[in-house]
Amino acid sequence: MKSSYREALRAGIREAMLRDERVFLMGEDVGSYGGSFAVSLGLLEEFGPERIRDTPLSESGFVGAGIGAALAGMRPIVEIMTVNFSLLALDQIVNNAASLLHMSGGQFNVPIVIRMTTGAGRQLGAQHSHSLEGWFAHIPGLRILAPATLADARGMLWTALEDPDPVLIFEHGSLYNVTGELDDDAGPVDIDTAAIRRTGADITLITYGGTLPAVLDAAEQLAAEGIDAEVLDLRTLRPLDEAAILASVRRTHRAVVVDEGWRSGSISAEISARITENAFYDLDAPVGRVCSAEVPIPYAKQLELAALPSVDRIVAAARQAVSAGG
Amino acid sequence: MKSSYREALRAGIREAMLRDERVFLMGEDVGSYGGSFAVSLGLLEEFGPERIRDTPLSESGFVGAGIGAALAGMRPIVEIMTVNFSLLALDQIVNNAASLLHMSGGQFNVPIVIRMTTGAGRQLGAQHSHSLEGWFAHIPGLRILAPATLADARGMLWTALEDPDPVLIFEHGSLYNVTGELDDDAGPVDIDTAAIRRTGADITLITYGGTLPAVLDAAEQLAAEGIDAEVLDLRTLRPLDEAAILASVRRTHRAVVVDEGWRSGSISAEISARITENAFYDLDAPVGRVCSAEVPIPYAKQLELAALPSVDRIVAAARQAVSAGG
Amino acid sequence: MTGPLDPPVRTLDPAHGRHLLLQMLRVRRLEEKCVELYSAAKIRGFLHVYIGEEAVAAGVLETLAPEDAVLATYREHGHALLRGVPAGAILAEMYGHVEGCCRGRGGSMHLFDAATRFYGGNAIVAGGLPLAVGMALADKMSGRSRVTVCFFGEGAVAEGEFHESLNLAALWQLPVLFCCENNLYAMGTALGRSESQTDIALKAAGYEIAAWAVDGMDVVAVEDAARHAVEAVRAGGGPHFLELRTYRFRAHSMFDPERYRDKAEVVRWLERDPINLLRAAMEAAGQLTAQEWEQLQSDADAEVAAAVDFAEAGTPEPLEDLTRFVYSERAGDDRAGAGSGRSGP
Amino acid sequence: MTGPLDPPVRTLDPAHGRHLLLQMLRVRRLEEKCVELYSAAKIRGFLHVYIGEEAVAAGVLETLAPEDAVLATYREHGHALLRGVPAGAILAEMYGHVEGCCRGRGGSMHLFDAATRFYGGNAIVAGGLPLAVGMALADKMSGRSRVTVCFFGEGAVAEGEFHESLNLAALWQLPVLFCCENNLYAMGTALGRSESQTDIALKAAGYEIAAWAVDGMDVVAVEDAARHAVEAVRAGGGPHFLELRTYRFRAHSMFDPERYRDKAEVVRWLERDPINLLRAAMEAAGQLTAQEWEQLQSDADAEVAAAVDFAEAGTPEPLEDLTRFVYSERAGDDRAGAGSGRSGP
Ligand SMILES: Cc1ncc(C[n+]2csc(CCOP(=O)(O)OP(=O)(O)O)c2C)c(N)n1
Ligand SMILES: Cc1ncc(C[n+]2csc(CCOP(=O)(O)OP(=O)(O)O)c2C)c(N)n1
Ligand SMILES: [Mg+2]
Ligand SMILES: [Mg+2]
Repeated sequence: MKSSYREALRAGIREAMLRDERVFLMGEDVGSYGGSFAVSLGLLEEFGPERIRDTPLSESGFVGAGIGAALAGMRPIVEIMTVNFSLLALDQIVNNAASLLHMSGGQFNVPIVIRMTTGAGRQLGAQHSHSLEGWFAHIPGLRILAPATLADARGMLWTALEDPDPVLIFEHGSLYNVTGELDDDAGPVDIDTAAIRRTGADITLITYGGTLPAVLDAAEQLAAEGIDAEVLDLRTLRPLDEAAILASVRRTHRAVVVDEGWRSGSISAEISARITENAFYDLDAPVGRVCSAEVPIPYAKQLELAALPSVDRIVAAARQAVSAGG
Repeated sequence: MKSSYREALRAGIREAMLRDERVFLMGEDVGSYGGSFAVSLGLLEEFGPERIRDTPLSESGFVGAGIGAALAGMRPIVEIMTVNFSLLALDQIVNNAASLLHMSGGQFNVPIVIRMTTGAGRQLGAQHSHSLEGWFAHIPGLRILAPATLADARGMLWTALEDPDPVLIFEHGSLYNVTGELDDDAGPVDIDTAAIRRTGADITLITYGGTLPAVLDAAEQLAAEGIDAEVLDLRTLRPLDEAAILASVRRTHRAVVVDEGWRSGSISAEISARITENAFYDLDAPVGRVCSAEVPIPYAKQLELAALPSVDRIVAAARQAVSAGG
Repeated sequence: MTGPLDPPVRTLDPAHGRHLLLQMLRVRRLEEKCVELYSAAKIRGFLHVYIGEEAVAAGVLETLAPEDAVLATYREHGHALLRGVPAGAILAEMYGHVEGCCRGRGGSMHLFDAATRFYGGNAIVAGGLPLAVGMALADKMSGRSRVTVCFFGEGAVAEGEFHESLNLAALWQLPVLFCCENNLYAMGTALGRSESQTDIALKAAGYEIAAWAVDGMDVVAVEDAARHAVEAVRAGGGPHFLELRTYRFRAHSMFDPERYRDKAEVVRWLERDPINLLRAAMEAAGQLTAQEWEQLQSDADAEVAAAVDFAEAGTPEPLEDLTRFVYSERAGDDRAGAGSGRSGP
Repeated sequence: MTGPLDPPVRTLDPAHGRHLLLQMLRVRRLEEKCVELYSAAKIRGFLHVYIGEEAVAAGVLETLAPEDAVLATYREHGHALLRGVPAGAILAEMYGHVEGCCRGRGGSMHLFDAATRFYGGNAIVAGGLPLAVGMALADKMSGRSRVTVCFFGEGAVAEGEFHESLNLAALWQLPVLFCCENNLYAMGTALGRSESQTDIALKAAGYEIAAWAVDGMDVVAVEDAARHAVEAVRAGGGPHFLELRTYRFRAHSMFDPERYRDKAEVVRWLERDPINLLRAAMEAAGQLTAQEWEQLQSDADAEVAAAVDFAEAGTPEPLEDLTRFVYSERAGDDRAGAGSGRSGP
């Protein structure tokens, strides 16, 4: 069936609500507004205001309340409108959600799912264009997901809800309107493994979420130049599927990591470091990175585009890796 | 003269207060309590409650107020008691302090200095043992300092206050009681460059802040084994002194990065990635990392020690790098 | 709750009345143009217009001196304009042009202007309140008798930063005026679904801050209340708080299908259009001729038209300058440009 | 501010009086032992004792049912003990032993116990309030008539999380009881230097929450007020708030030189020692013999002594288990241990 990314997400939420009465959705404007990005449109009518729960503007309060509800047996899906506002809830996420199980010696796990929109590219300016999922991936105790495809948008939620620990799902704002075919029986998917979206022999392009489309385009363009790129979609940023990364790089001997975070301290750095640590002698060239420029994302279109990873920059980095060294 | 790290910090604050009447210190219990770690002890008596300003428990509020005061011409030093509570102020730090200059097209810079205690090692448990300075170093617009020596504790503050942009200073809790000799004329120091704390030819050990003492001990131990280690103290985590890092590694051909952050997504990953990107063909072994175990830091002594970088782990990593490869 | 002690002075000087009318019209026309330009894809990103709420900014900003400071939200075009930022610089900013008041880096939600002490433009709800507190603290510590005015929506009241800011301002008796633009909705969330206590002025009074509610559709009432409050703040009377009861006539932003409110409710509020109210009152009092009204309108139209021309003629910032203004440019830097990298005056 | 409608019942059943006395003594002795053990370096990290404030936890916890939930701060040994966590498990936790209630991972500031629904132990000021709101939300959504009780200091009142939590609880009429332990200081910061409005109960009432202030040194008054509040909450009366006026007799933590308060002030408050107050009242009423008092003391001493023995005999967790409990152990895991990784009942 034909579906948009947005509809796929909605179908995932709907299914979860139907399957398990402990599940509810809570966040700013998820209800009568229909969701700021219309993901939850229609769900209020179907499930009512108790389970599709509009909250006041108080990110720390309602994220913390979600954690509390999870502690007390519910399975909350908390929507933070965008990652930009998650900074207001970080104390609850880091000091409570991620820490309670360990601090309590294994007694209190926190089965919460927190969804948020991430990313730039829509001329929203510095305060509305953060890509912080790689940053969140630094925190032990959290699981970080980044669905890049319709099937993942549809299927990751239920698996996340079944996870006994806190899961954060980052939905890139530029994906909501992407449409395509979704299997009629699409359902839960695993959240443990990376996926090869294109096989290739010459170089591994590693990415996730909002940059997957550009990386696939770049791979096409490289193919036209005779460079056969493998595209690995990480899907989960914490824990990383290190085995999949290393297996691919050991085949191709070259890698470029692409992500929309600011370069310094990005998840790309972690991936580069891990590859070097574990596959140094398999590498024919240093691992490349294509990330965002280290600026608060500007509003002006040409500046914003110049700040973000582009097909051209990905192609150039891949070319350089292939031409370098052995 | 003999000084503790704590006294050196206090001398720096005192000097700044005397030099520039726009400078004031603000934070929880900096005044009548004498500072939670006694850094500001005695300053209330000397400068009065306007300039040594106790705040209520409201991290977002008073950090934001510091940013506002900086915008309006003051030179505030804001103390966040510990890095753990800075999570409550992240919105102000990231979305305002780090972004205002760029968003305003260069009109409004934010000359604030934010100091905080960081680090583990004192059995304070998960919520009081974060090491997040490397994480903060991901944010463009911020400058991140980590004084590891008495001279830096004494001298970085004034230079930071002269910087037109927001500067965060991370003081490792285990350093406050360290004592040693401080030059009588110790004063402002540069905050742009890394410092070689020990020269060596066989390997570069890269670190900063609270782990510098352990790295120096490790270097001594390695020397006894015939391994001549260079110790590079980063001093500033953003922007990184990449030139100093690369210059040393190009001499020694091997490197191990040591920091107390959780390994995945640590600043060590960034340093490893940069070395690989820029000095791949100079390396005789993959860059090693010694970081904290990826757990919320436990209270129990033996578990906490096992979680943190230790002299033994540093020595082992250095040995491995030296024995590996060419 | 403290209110003005004297009854508001309702005798309006006709020239001043026409001035207020013009101020509101200038905002209205600029906002209408923004909507048009958004539809024409000249403006991008998120766009939030102030149509219906003009009396609030017009009334309050009327009472400020040049040395005062103003902070607002992402719905701040009107505040910027009435504070004195040229309409051309505002529109050029939304075009993303270097002639914009932030060289195109800020966009609709982030207008800033050092010359008029307009400190934004903040797209984080309640994010400007702590800044305002700090600016007022700086003024107090420096012994200056300036006022800092901070605008925000009633949705911000639920945020922790609201609470922390009001407490700090009251505790330290800072010269700040909080202006809550209560337009009854935060996106789709009605006030009664976001606050257990919906009387916002009462809530503010709970911090021991002088606070009162004002008809935000009556520009004269707003100006009176603001003048009273600003004078008190300037005289060292500590923080003050105005709840300005208003309504937005348009959607929250250009993406809002307005499912959450009745058409009928909107229609009822349209009857209290602040421009129409003042116009009708002045006409009834014989203070506004048809010709004067025409003139006001054409003045406003002309300003907006000129602003569009200015914005259209603007230029994009070259890509080499992308990384400017992440850090301040130092004395030695050989880069040209508006950014002096100096704060405050 | 709403208060109990009926005058508190002051006729005390002697057996119940002795029980309350014992409860307070148990906490007092445990805390005294903690201080001693800290000096002997058996306990490390930060240690905050509850000496002087015992009537608060004793009075409130008396009124709860097993299915209720309790959250507290880093000053929570007494709450844990009176909620039913064995003293041995508490002390073993502070020794960092695997027999501790959190296997030694939590320490003094992070006591947790699933069996008694004791949800910590939170070292972030105000960090527990949103959790309490969420737990109450879960109860309400599930149609359970449980009460969630959340303790916190008056210092927490200035935090944004306090504001957001009270608003959510009131807006959604959740079954939560907020207990503010107003001991007049947040570390070295006196209430008057942290709050523009120092009447905390009034502040809470501003959220449309039933709130009243209670003498926190009078355990009977605390119990009466708490019983009234807990019953109202359980009956669906929405959130309630108690401000418990108390004082800490000791320093904030083991590192506090107490520069910020007068010895004389402390002495004045020592005269209102909650244990002495109840003891004197009961003795005056002929409800407590010298022998009974001796017995209570020796019971408390014996419990603590046994707890010390238990803790001393404990064992450190092996290093291989360092990374356990970062994520839950799944069914297939072959690891043994207390952590079931299951939440709630
Ligand atoms: C902290 C934060 N949370 C959420 C948002 C998304 N958001 C933007 S405007 C808005 C509604 C704000 O309502 P109000 O404060 O009443 O101002 P109004 O738009 O009515 O002028 C929301 C939820 C945001 N910008 N910041
Ligand atoms: C968010 C946060 N900021 C600062 C601290 C440091 N701190 C620990 S206890 C405390 C004082 C709290 O006072 P209060 O809430 O009155 O509780 P009390 O200690 O008096 O019981 C402070 C400032 C903290 N733990 N959390
Ligand atoms: Mg509103
Ligand atoms: Mg207190």
